[in-house]
Amino acid sequence: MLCYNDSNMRNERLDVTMLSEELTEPALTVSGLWLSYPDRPDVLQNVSLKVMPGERVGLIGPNGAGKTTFFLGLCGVLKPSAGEIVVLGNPVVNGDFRPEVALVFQNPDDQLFCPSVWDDIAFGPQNMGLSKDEIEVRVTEALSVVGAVELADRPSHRLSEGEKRIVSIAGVLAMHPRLLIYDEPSANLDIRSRRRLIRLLQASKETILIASHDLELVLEVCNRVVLVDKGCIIADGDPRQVMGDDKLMVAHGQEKPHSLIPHRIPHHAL
Amino acid sequence: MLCYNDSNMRNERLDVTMLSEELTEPALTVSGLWLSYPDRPDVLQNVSLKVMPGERVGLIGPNGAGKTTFFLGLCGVLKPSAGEIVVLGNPVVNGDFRPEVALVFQNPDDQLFCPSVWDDIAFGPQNMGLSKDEIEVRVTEALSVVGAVELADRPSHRLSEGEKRIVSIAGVLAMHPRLLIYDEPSANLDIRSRRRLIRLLQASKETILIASHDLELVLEVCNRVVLVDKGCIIADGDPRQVMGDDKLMVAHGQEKPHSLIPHRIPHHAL
Amino acid sequence: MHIPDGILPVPVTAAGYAATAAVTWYSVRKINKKENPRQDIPKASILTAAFFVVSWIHIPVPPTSVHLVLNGLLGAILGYFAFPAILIGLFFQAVMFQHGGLTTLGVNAMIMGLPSLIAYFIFRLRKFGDKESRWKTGVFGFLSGAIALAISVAMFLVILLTNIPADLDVGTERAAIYTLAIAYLPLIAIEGFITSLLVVFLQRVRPRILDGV
Amino acid sequence: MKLGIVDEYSDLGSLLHRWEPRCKLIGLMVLIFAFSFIRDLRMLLAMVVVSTTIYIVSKLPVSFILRRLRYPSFFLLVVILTLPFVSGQTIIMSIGPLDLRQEGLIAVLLIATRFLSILTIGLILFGTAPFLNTIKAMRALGLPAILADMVLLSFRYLHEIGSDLQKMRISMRLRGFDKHRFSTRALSIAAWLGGSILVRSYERSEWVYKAMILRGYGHAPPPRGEFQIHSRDVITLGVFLLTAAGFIAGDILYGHGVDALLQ
Ligand SMILES: Nc1ncnc2c1ncn2[C@@H]1O[C@H](COP(=O)(O)OP(=O)(O)OP(=O)(O)O)[C@@H](O)[C@H]1O
Ligand SMILES: Nc1ncnc2c1ncn2[C@@H]1O[C@H](COP(=O)(O)OP(=O)(O)OP(=O)(O)O)[C@@H](O)[C@H]1O
Ligand SMILES: [Mg+2]
Ligand SMILES: [Mg+2]
Repeated sequence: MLCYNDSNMRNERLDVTMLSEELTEPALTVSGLWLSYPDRPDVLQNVSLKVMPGERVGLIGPNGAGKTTFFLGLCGVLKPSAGEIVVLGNPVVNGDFRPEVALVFQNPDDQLFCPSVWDDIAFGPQNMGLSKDEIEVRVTEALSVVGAVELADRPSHRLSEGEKRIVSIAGVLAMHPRLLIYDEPSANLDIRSRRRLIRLLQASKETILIASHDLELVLEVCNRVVLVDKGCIIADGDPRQVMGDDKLMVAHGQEKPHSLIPHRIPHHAL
Repeated sequence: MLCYNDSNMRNERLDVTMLSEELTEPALTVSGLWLSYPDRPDVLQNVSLKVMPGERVGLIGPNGAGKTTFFLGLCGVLKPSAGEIVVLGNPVVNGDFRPEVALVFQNPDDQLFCPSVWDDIAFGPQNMGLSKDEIEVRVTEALSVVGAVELADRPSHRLSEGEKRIVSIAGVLAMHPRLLIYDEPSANLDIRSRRRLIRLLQASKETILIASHDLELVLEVCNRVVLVDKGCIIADGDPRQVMGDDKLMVAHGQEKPHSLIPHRIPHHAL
Repeated sequence: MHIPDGILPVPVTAAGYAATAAVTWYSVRKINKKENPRQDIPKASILTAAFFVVSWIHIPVPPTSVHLVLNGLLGAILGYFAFPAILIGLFFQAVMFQHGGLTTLGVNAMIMGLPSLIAYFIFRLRKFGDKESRWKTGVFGFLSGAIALAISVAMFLVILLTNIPADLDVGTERAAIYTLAIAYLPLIAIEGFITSLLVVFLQRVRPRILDGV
Repeated sequence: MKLGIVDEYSDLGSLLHRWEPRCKLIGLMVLIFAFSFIRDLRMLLAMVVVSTTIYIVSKLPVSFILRRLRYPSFFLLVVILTLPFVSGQTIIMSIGPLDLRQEGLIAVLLIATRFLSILTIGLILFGTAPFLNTIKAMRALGLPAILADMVLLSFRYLHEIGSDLQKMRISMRLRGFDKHRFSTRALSIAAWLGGSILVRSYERSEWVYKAMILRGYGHAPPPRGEFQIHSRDVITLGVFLLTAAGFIAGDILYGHGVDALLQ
């Protein structure tokens, strides 16, 4: 009886654990990751990171810190020299096609490789083997999420910089990714397009990683920030805490964002 | 006697006027300028602007406002459909080479095409027909002004984004321009390189025009700001005044810079 | 140096299309034999566009200016992708600029593309013997650029002048071919010289490009 | 360099615009080849009538074709100025040292008419549908996948790279480079400029490849069934094929006008 009871209880406990583990299974687990280029070893050194579903993580750090390299590793484009990457429960295998992980490149021109907007957004769904109708639905839906339905028939090379950015995001959204990685999303945008992008990021429900030098954007969008320098994680925590730490920021080539600095100059607004 | 005296006085007065006119001759006078592209008329409409020597003017405005177009007009690349541009006392003639006017492109790759940094910086002076020694002097001097002497022998194509920017600036500085025009100088720079650029801009003695979406940079560098939208000048004045005007800024797709906004969030700095 | 529509008789243009189809088939087969043929497609395509653009650069040769043909360099860099690349370039040229022609696409592709493949084999020779030096790259760059253009010029003149609807007498024809060929000599020299400067530049700045697609 | 945009009037909605792209491609290409076959002077006249009629039906504005004649007219001028004086034996008249020959004149007439007619049909072919649709039609007709991918990708980046070159040229000019002056330095700089474009494009291609595989490049066969053929498309195709056959037959049956003259 006791034995039975015990086992019963154990089972229950086990179930609960499993359930809670299911619920809190990390969206991304990186452990002991080392990444290199053929002509440049150890760009990323022993990086470990765990991101929970729904988190919005900002990656900050100077040029050459290894942010883009890290992202390429996460997507399986770059083969790690050591370490493991697990995305949504499945290890990332170099060269596999994982539509649930999407990377938005720094330069939208690299990503908009199809000659027309519609083709470009349909490219991912087509390769996922969806039917014609499903593709149609996905494209329309992705375009309406980013608010660019009217661009569908335009040739990619005649879009403005801000439109290109928006369309390249729609192109990955159409694959219904669950982990979305943005590399410098606000580069080259004017203020209006940047604001539109921030709204889009704030409204999105996916787990998000953003590398950016635009610290104000990180502050507005992310609920966690990771500071990287020379291929190592230097700090990891609450954006206000990390980016408010003047000494830390300056030591790694950053600056405290203006909105965290006391307002000294009187302003002349209405 | 009276007559003589009078004329003498007049002469004196005249001299003074001439002297003061000499001193305050504008570096740039644009009057009633209209610019068009073959397939897009009236990108710039009846723009007039006067910039005094030593002024640092920031040009702000949304994508497509016509900032780059304006700059191409100033350099004589684009032929005005109407209006006149006078730079340093001489009217700009379409197609003329004016070494005293220099344009730094938004994308440094557009400016760097020589096999080494040295060649790239020597390109302008060579075209000016300077002697070998003079060229040597100019290149070394330009490199030391921007603090990049150690880059001289590197291939330009393998520099980091920040280094490329610095080298492309050195490339135009070597021609000893007196009017320097920067198109989006801080695009794609990390925070450290941006800070370095701001220092460089603050220290420079030339008359400067900067188009930028980086309003904090404009605020730190410029002593005058011009807001452009849809090819017209909307506002022109003190940076704090213009950029602090919330209503005006938002109406033209801008945002008040963070450093002009009262600090509401408690900060966690040391 | 493209033959326009309307000059060549149908048997010649048809033969051009047939030969082009054969060489394209052969190139595609060679490409598909590679370990990862897909990896090279973006590279080859974007470089195709780049070559097309680079051929717009005008070189001042008093009293006029010439533009580069670049089929030698294209072969040296793109290897078996060179022929499809040239075919695509000619197609764009015919459709966008009405330069060349639709019926003569096959003939023109042979005129430009075959020498380009020859240039590929010439440029590969630089790897033989002792270590690859900048000097050696330059020499083989010159050879591939100049020889490719020379063969193209020869093919162009022979095909054009032997197929004009009205007969020229043999003497006039030969004289014309020789005169025009001599007129092309400086262009061939310039093409070779610039190709050699260009490959040396690439070797210095981004040697990977020269290792082929 | 401004790229010749050939599909700026692709939305006019004429009979030719509505024609299914694969049928249009076959029909017009066959007609083009039939035109290049013609040697008979009477057939030349018919050719002009037919191509003009099709152009009118296509609703393309006259300015569209006129603007595109600038480059080819240079070629025509060369032909007109040389052939009549060097080709053939029958001398019609002598202008100073030059002999105007009949065979040459007829050859010029032949070449120029065929050239202009083919050019017209070619412009109609590529001007009455978005360029991309025409490429897709080629793919659907069996253009090898590698070639189709290459055409689409290089078309996409042609504009980017073209504007790269344009900006680099402006930046050179602003630093005093005179592109009209010949020197060995000018040759080096041309080579460097070309090399830089290649390097930039090469780097771009590496990023593009990454972006493509991340969206599953190569995981699905190219799309099928993009176009739908209706019976009126087939009927139109039939009309065009018959016209082409008519031209060839006409030329073979009666076509000794020029040949006889050239004998
Ligand atoms: N393809 C490559 N081959 C060799 N080295 C590379 C390559 N790409 C990047 N590197 C090097 O790896 C390091 C990390 O680069 P990475 O692009 O990841 O930095 P980053 O943090 O994304 O910088 P940025 O803010 O400029 O985007 C740099 O030193 C860079 O020079
Ligand atoms: N070469 C061109 N041909 C035709 N139109 C052009 C060309 N270049 C720019 N335009 C158009 O002219 C307008 C002004 O463009 P411009 O590049 O001057 O804007 P901008 O203020 O510099 O914008 P950004 O902040 O994006 O740099 C835009 O509507 C643009 O589409
Ligand atoms: Mg990066
Ligand atoms: Mg601009």
